[in-house]
Amino acid sequence: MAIIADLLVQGGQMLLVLLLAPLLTGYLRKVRARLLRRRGPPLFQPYRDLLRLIRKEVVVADGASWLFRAAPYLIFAAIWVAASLVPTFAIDLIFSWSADLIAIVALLGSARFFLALAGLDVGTSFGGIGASREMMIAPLAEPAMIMIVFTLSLLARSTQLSFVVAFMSGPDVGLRISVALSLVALIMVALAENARMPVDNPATHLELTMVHEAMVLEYSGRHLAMIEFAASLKLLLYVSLISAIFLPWGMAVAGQGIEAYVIGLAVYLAKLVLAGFMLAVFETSIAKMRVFRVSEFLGTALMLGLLGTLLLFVSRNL
Amino acid sequence: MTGLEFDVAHVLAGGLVLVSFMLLYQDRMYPLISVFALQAVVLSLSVAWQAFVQNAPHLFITASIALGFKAIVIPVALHRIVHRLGIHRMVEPVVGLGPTMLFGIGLVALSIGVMLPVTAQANSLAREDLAFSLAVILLGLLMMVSRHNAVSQVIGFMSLENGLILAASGAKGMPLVVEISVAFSILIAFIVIGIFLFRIRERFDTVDLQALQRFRGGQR
Amino acid sequence: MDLIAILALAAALLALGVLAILLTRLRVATPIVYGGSLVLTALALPLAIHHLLFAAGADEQVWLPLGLPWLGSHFHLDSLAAFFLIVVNLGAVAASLYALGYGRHEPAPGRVLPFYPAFLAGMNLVVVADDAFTFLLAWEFMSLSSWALVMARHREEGNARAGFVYLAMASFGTLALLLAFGLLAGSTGAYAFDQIRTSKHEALLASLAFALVILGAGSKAGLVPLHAWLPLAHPAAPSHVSALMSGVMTKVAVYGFVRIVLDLLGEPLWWWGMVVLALGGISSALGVLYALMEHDLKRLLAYHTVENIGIIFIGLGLALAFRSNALDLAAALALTAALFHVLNHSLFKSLLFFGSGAVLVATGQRDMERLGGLIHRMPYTAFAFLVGSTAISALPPLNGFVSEWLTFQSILVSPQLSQWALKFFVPAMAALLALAAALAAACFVKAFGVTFLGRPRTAEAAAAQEVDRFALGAMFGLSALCLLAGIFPGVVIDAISLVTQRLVGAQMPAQLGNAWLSIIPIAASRSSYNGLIVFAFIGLAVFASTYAIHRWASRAVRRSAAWDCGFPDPSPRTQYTAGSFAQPIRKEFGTLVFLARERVTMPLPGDSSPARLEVRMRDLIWEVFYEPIWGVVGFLADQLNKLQLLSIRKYLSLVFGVLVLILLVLALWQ
Amino acid sequence: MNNTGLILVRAVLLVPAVAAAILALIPAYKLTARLNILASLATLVAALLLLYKRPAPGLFLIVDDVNIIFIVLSTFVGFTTSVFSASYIAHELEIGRLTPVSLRFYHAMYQGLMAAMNLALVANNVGLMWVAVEMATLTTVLMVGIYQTHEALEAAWKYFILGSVGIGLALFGTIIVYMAASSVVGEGLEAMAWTTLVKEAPHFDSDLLNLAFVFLLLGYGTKAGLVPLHAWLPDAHAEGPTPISAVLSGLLLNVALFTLLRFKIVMAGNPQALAPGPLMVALGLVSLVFAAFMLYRRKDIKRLFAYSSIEHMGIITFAFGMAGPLANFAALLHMTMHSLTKSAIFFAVGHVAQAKGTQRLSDIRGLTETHPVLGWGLLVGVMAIAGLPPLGIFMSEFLVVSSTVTRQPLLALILVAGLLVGFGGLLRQIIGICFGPPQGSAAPLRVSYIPMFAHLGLVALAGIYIPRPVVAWFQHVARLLG
Repeated sequence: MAIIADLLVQGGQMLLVLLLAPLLTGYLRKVRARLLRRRGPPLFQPYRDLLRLIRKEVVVADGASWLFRAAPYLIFAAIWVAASLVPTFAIDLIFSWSADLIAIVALLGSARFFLALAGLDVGTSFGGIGASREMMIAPLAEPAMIMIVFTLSLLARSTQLSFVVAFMSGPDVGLRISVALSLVALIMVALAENARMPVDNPATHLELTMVHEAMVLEYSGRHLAMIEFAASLKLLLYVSLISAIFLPWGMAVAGQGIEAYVIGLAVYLAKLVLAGFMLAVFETSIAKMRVFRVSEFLGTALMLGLLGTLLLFVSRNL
Repeated sequence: MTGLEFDVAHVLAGGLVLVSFMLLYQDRMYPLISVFALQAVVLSLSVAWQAFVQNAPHLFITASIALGFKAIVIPVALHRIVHRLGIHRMVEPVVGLGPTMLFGIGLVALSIGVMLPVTAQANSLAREDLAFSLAVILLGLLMMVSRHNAVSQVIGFMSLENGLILAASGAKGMPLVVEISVAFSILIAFIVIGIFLFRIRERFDTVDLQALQRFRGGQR
Repeated sequence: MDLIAILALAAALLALGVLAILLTRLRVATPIVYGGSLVLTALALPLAIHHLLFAAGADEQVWLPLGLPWLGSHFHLDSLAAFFLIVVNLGAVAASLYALGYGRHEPAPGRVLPFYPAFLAGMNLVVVADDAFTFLLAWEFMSLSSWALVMARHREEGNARAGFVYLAMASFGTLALLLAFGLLAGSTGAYAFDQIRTSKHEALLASLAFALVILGAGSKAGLVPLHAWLPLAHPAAPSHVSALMSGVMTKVAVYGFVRIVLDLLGEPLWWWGMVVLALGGISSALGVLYALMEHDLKRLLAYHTVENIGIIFIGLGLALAFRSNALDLAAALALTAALFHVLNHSLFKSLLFFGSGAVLVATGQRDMERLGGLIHRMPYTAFAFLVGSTAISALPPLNGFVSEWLTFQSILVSPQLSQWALKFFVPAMAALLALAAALAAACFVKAFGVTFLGRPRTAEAAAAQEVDRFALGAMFGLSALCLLAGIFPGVVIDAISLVTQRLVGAQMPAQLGNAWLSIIPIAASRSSYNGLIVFAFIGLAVFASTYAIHRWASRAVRRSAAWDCGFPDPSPRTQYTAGSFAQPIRKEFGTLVFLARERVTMPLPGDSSPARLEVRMRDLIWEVFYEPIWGVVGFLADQLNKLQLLSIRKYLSLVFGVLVLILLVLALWQ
Repeated sequence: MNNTGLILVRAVLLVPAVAAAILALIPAYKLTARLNILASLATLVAALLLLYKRPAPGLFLIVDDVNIIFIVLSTFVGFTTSVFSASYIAHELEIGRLTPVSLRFYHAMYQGLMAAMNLALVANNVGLMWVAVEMATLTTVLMVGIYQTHEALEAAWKYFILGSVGIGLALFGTIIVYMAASSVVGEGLEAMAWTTLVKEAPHFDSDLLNLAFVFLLLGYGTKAGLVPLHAWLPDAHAEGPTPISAVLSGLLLNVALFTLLRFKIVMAGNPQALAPGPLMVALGLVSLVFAAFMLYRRKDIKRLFAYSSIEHMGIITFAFGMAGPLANFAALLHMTMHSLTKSAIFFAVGHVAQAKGTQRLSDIRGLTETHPVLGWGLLVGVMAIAGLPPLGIFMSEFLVVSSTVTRQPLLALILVAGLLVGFGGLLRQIIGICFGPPQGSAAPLRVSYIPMFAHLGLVALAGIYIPRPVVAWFQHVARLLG
C-alpha cells in the first residue's frame, strides 16, 4: 500500500510539473508585461499556444533527418525526467535517489546536446549559429553548476537533493558565505540556461542576438510544441530547484499524510509566485548583453561557484 | 749497472730528445731530412749501447737496422721524393716555431713528470729511458700536428717510432720478436706510405695534405 | 590455467603475424589474419573474465626460460591484470571484427597484416608480464608493432613525421621506465616484480622512480605535455588500429602506471597524488580544447583520448592522495572511478574511431569541412557514432556519465584529506573536470553535427555508401556495451572491486545487492545513481509523449524547403562549418591557450572581392617543450658536424690533445 | 687429446693465411670468390669445433672463455660476409668499379684480414696480439683504398696515418706492461704471456700499469673508433667496398675492444691500480653523445651507419668502464649483438647502394616499396641496432642503463639522453630511407639475402633466449673484468 502511495506521489509530482510549467511561463510574461505597463497575454496563453501548435501540421525541411524529428521527444523526456526528480512540494519521493544533483545537471546536458544537434541538422546558417552559441554557453554554465552542486553537497554531505533540502531546512546551516555565493551563482546559471535576459531574449527573433530561438527556427507544429513545452519545464525546474534549496521550508516528507502534501503544494505555489515575480523584475530592469559578454557573465558564475567550494574545502573539517 | 754505463745511456737518450728538438726547429726541407738521419744515428748508437750493456746481442740487429735503414735509405729516398715531386722547399708550420718549441719543452717536462714517480721501483736506466722515449714520442706527435707538409709529417711519425724503439730496447730482455716486428712494421709502414705518396702524386700533383681537402664534397 | 592459455594465445597471435608475412600476396590473407585475431582474442576474453570474477584470489604465475638468462620470463595473472586483459581483448575482438570488413579497403594489406596480431600479442603480454625485462620488452614491442602500423600509409604526407615523433616519444617513455626499474631493482638487478614489491624503497628513490614512471607511462598514455605524438600517430594508422591505439594501448599505459605506482612502489607520498591530479586536470582541459580546434575527425578523436586519459589520471591521482592519507575506502572509490573510465573509454573511443573509419571508407575524407549530411547515406553508422558521442560526452544514461559521476563522488570525499595544498587543489581540478566534460559535449555536437548532419559539403560526402556488415556489427556491439555499462554499472563496479581490494586493500560496497540495481558509492544518504531507472524513465517519457502526441495531435507532415528566417541559401557552403562552430569557444579560451589571433580583411566599399578572415593559432606546448629540444639537437648536430670536415692534421691534434690531457691528469694525480 | 685442440687453433689461423696466399695467385675471380667462401667456411668449422675441444693454453696461443665466443663470432661473420661479398663483387665487376686484378688482391687481403683477426683473438702473448692488430690494420687500409677514387685514397690515407699513430701508442703501452711484468715474472716470453700477467697482476707496479693502460686505451681505442680518435672510421666505412665496411664494423672494432679487455682483466687483477673505469666511461660517453648528434646531418648511407658503430662502441666502452657483473655482461653481449647486427645492416646497405646506384641518402627513398625484402630487412636491422625489442641489443641496453642508474644516476641520464638523441637521428634517417614516395631505381636485385637474415635471425633469437653456455662464458668473463 505504501508503495502505491509513494508511486502516486511520484506520479503526481511528474504530472504537477507538467501542468505548472506553461503556467509559470505565462505568469512570467504577464508580470513582465505589467511591469512594462502593458496588459500582456492572458495567464493561460502558453497552454493555448501549445494546443494550437499541436493541432497544426508539421513542416519538415528537406534536409532534415530522423534525428530532427526524434530530438523534440528526447529533449522533452530528458527535461521532464530531470524536472520530476527535483523536489517541488515534497522530498524523499520514491525515485528521488535514482539520480542526484549531478545526474540532474547531466540530464539537462543531454537535452541541450540533442537540441544543438537538431539545430545543426537541417544545415542552415541560423541553426548553426544557435547551436554554436549554445555550446559556448554550456561549457561555462555546467562547471559553474557543478561547483554549486559541490558547495551544497559538501555542506549537506550528500549530492542527493532530498538530503540537501533536508539539510538546508535543518538547524545546521547557519549563515554561510559559501551558500550565499552559490545562490548568486545558481541564479546566474539559471538565467543563462533558460535563455533569459540578460543572456538571451526569449521574445526575440532578431537574428544576430538569438541563441535558443535560432536552434529551433526550423521546428513547427507538434515538434515546436514539444520544444516550447520542454523550455517551460526547464524554467520551472530551475525555479523549483532554487526555491527548494534556498527556501526549503514547508516541504512534505514521505509518509506524512495527505495534509502535509497539501500544505507543501500550497507553499510550493507561493514560492513559484514569489520567485517568478522576482525573476520578472530582474529581467525588466536589465538590458541584454552582447553575445560574447556572456562568457564573462558565466565566468563570474563559475568563479563564484569555485570560490564557494574552495571556502568550504578550506574553512571546515568536513 | 755501473755509473759509466748509466751515464752513456743517459747521454744517448738525452741526445735523442735533443735531436727531436732540432727536428722541430727546422724550417727547411732538406736540413729536416738530414736531422732525421742524425736522429736515426743517435738511436742506433743508443740501441747498440743497450745491447752492450744488457749483453743482448740481438739488439745489435735493431741498431744496425736503425742505422742502415733510417739513417741512410730513408733520408735518401725522401730527398729524391722532395726533389722529384717538386715539393715546396720550406716546411710550413701551423704555429710559429717559437711557441712550438716552448710547447715541446712542456711536453718533455710532462713526460718526465709522469714517468719519474711511476717507475720508482724499476731500475733507473729503464726509468730514464722510458721518460726520454716518451718525450721523443710526444715530440714526434707534436711535429706531426704542427706541420702542414706531408713529408714533415712522415718524418714526425718516424721520429715517434724512434721513440718506441728506444723504449723497447730499454726494456730489459724483451723478446726479439717484438723488435723485429717493430722494425718490420716500420718497413711495411714506409712502403705503404710510399705507395700512397705515389698514388697521391699521381692524382693530386702535390703531397700537401690540404690539397686532399679540396675534393671533399658536401656529400657526407 | 588461465594464464597459460593466455600466453598460448599470445604466442598464437605472434605466429599469426609470421603467417601473415608469408601470405601477404594472397587475397585470403585479410580474412585469415583478422578472423584468426578475432577467434584468438575472443578466446582470451572469457578467460580473463573468468579469472577476474571467479578466481580473483588465486593468482597464477608462470615462469619461462626466456628473457634475461638468470632471471627468466615471469608472468603473472592477478585481478588487475585480468581486468586490463578484458579491456585489451574486448577492444581487440571489436577491432578484429570491424577489420574483417574494413580491411578489404586496405591499399597495401602487406603493411598491416603482419603487425596487427603482433600488436595484439604485445598488449596482452605487457599486462601479464611480471618482471621488469619482460614488461619493457612487451611494452616496447607493442610500441614498435603499432609504429609499423602507423607507417602503413607511408606515402601520405605528414605520416613520416608522425612516425618519427611517435617512435621517438615511445622510446623516450621506455627509457624513462627503464631508469625507473633500474632504480627500483637496485644494483643487484632484482628485476622480478616480486622482488621489487617486497624490497623497501627510500622515499627519495621511490619519488624519483615515480617521476620517471609519470614520464614513461604518461608519455605512452598521452598526458599533457607528453601527448604530442598521439594526435599525429593515432589518426595516421588504419582506423581499426587507431581504435586500438586510442582505445586500448593508452589503457595499457594506464595499466603500467597503476601496476608500478600502486602495486610496486609501496606507500605513496601525498604530493604524488597532487602531481598526477595536476597532470590529469591539465590534460583533460587542454585535450578537449585542442580537439575543439581540430577539423580532422580522427585527430579530433585522438585529442579526446588525451582528455579522457586526463580524467582517468584525475581518478588515479585522487586514489594516490587518499591512499597516502590512509583513506583506503575513498582510494578504492577513486580507483574504481578511474578503472571504470578505462573500460568506458576503451568502448566508446573504439566505437568512435570505427565510425570515423567508416566515414573515411565511404567518402575518402577525414576533414570534417568536406563532409556533412552523412546521416542520410549512412544511417546506421550515424546512429552508432551518435551513441558513442553521447557516451563520451558523459551524458546519462550511457556509460561515460557513470565513471565521471564516480570521479565527482570521489572528489567530494576529498575534504577529508589532511594536506592544505590538496585541499586547495582538488576543487580546482574538479572545476577543470567539469569544464572538460562540458566542452567535450560541445566538441561532439560539432563532430557529429558537422560530419553527419546538415547538407553534404562535397560530392564524395553526397555519394557515400553505408559500410559493410562486419563494421556495423562491431559498432553496434560496442554501442550496446556502452548502454549496458551505463544502465548496469553495478556489475562493472563489483568486478572492479576485486581489483581495488587487491591494490588499495579496500573496495566499494557491493552494488549488486542494492534495490533496483542502483549504485551507491559510499552510503545511500550521500549519493546514489540508477542508470536503469533513469533509462527507463527517459524511455517511458519518450514513449508517453510520443504516444500522446500521436494520439491527439495532428499527424500531417509536409516536406518543404528550409525556412532559415526567410533567407535559405541553396549552397551547402553557407552552413556552419567546424571552424565557425568552434569560433565562440576559440574566442573564449583560444586567445589564452592558443594565443589565437583573428584578422579580418574587409574589402573597401564598392570593392566586390570577398572579405577574408584569418585565424592564427599557436601550439604553445609544442613551442615550449618540443621545438626548443629539436632546436638544440639541430644546433648541436650542426656544430658537431663541423668536426666531420677537418684535415688529418687536425684529427691528429685531437688525438694528441687527449693524450697530453690524460697524461697531465695522471701526473697531477700522482 | 689436447692435440686436437691445438690442430684446430692452428687451422683457425693457417687456413685463412694459406688461403690468402693461394687466392693471391689465382686470377679466375669466380673461382676465387668460391674459394673465399670455402676457406671461410673451413675456418668457421674449425672454430665451431673449438667449442668442444679447447687446447691447453700455451705461451703464444690460448683459447679460453674470454675469446671463444669471439672466435666463433669472428669466423661466423667472416663466413657470412664472404657469401655476401660474392654477390656484391659480381655486381661491382659488372659496373666496372673493380677489375679482376684488384679482385685478386681483394680476396687475398680478405683472408689475410681474417687470419690477422683470428690471431689477435687467440694470441696469449700481448706482443703477438699487437702484431696481429697491426696486420689487420694494414690489410684493411689496403682494402679501403681499393676503389682508388679520390675519396677512397683519402680515406685510406687518413686511416693509415691515424691507425699507425694509434698502434704506436699501443706498442708503447705494451712495452710498459712488459716492464711492469718483467720485474716480477722475470725477463723473457713469460712476461708477455697474458695468462701469466693475469696470475701475477697483484704484484705488479700499479703506477706502471696505470700509465700503460692510458696508452693502450688510446692506442687500441683508436682502432675501436672512440671519439675523439674516431676520425678514420666514417671515411673508411664509407669509401671502401661494403663487405669491408661490414667486417670493419662487425669484427675489427670488436677485436680492438677485445684487446683492451685482455688488458682490463690484468688491471682488474691489481688492487692498487687506478680503476680504468672513469677513463673508459668518459671516452664511452663522449663517443656515444658525439656520434648520436652526428647521425642527424648525414648524407651518405654508409657513413650514417659508421657513426652508429661509433655510438655503439661508446656504449660498450661505457659499460666496461662502469664494470660490475651486470654492466660487463651487458657490454659483452652488446659487442656480440652489435657485431651481428651491424654487419647485417651493411649487407643490406651494400645491396641498397647497388640497387639504387648511389650512397646518397636523399636518393634512397621508399625502399620498402621498391625493394621490399631489402627495405624491411634493413628496417629490422636498424630497429635492432636502435635497441628495440625483441632484438638482442635491447637486452644489453636494458642491463647497461638499469645497472648504471642506481650507481651513477647522472651518468645514466647522460647515457639515456645520448641513446635517445642517437635513436632520433637514426629513426629520422631510416624513415626517409624505407618509407615515403619511392625514388631511384626499382629494378629488382638478384642477390642472396641469406647472410642478412641469418644474422638478424640470431639477433632476434638472442633478444629472448641466450644459450646457457654463452651465458656462462659471459658471466665468467664479466667476473674477471671486475
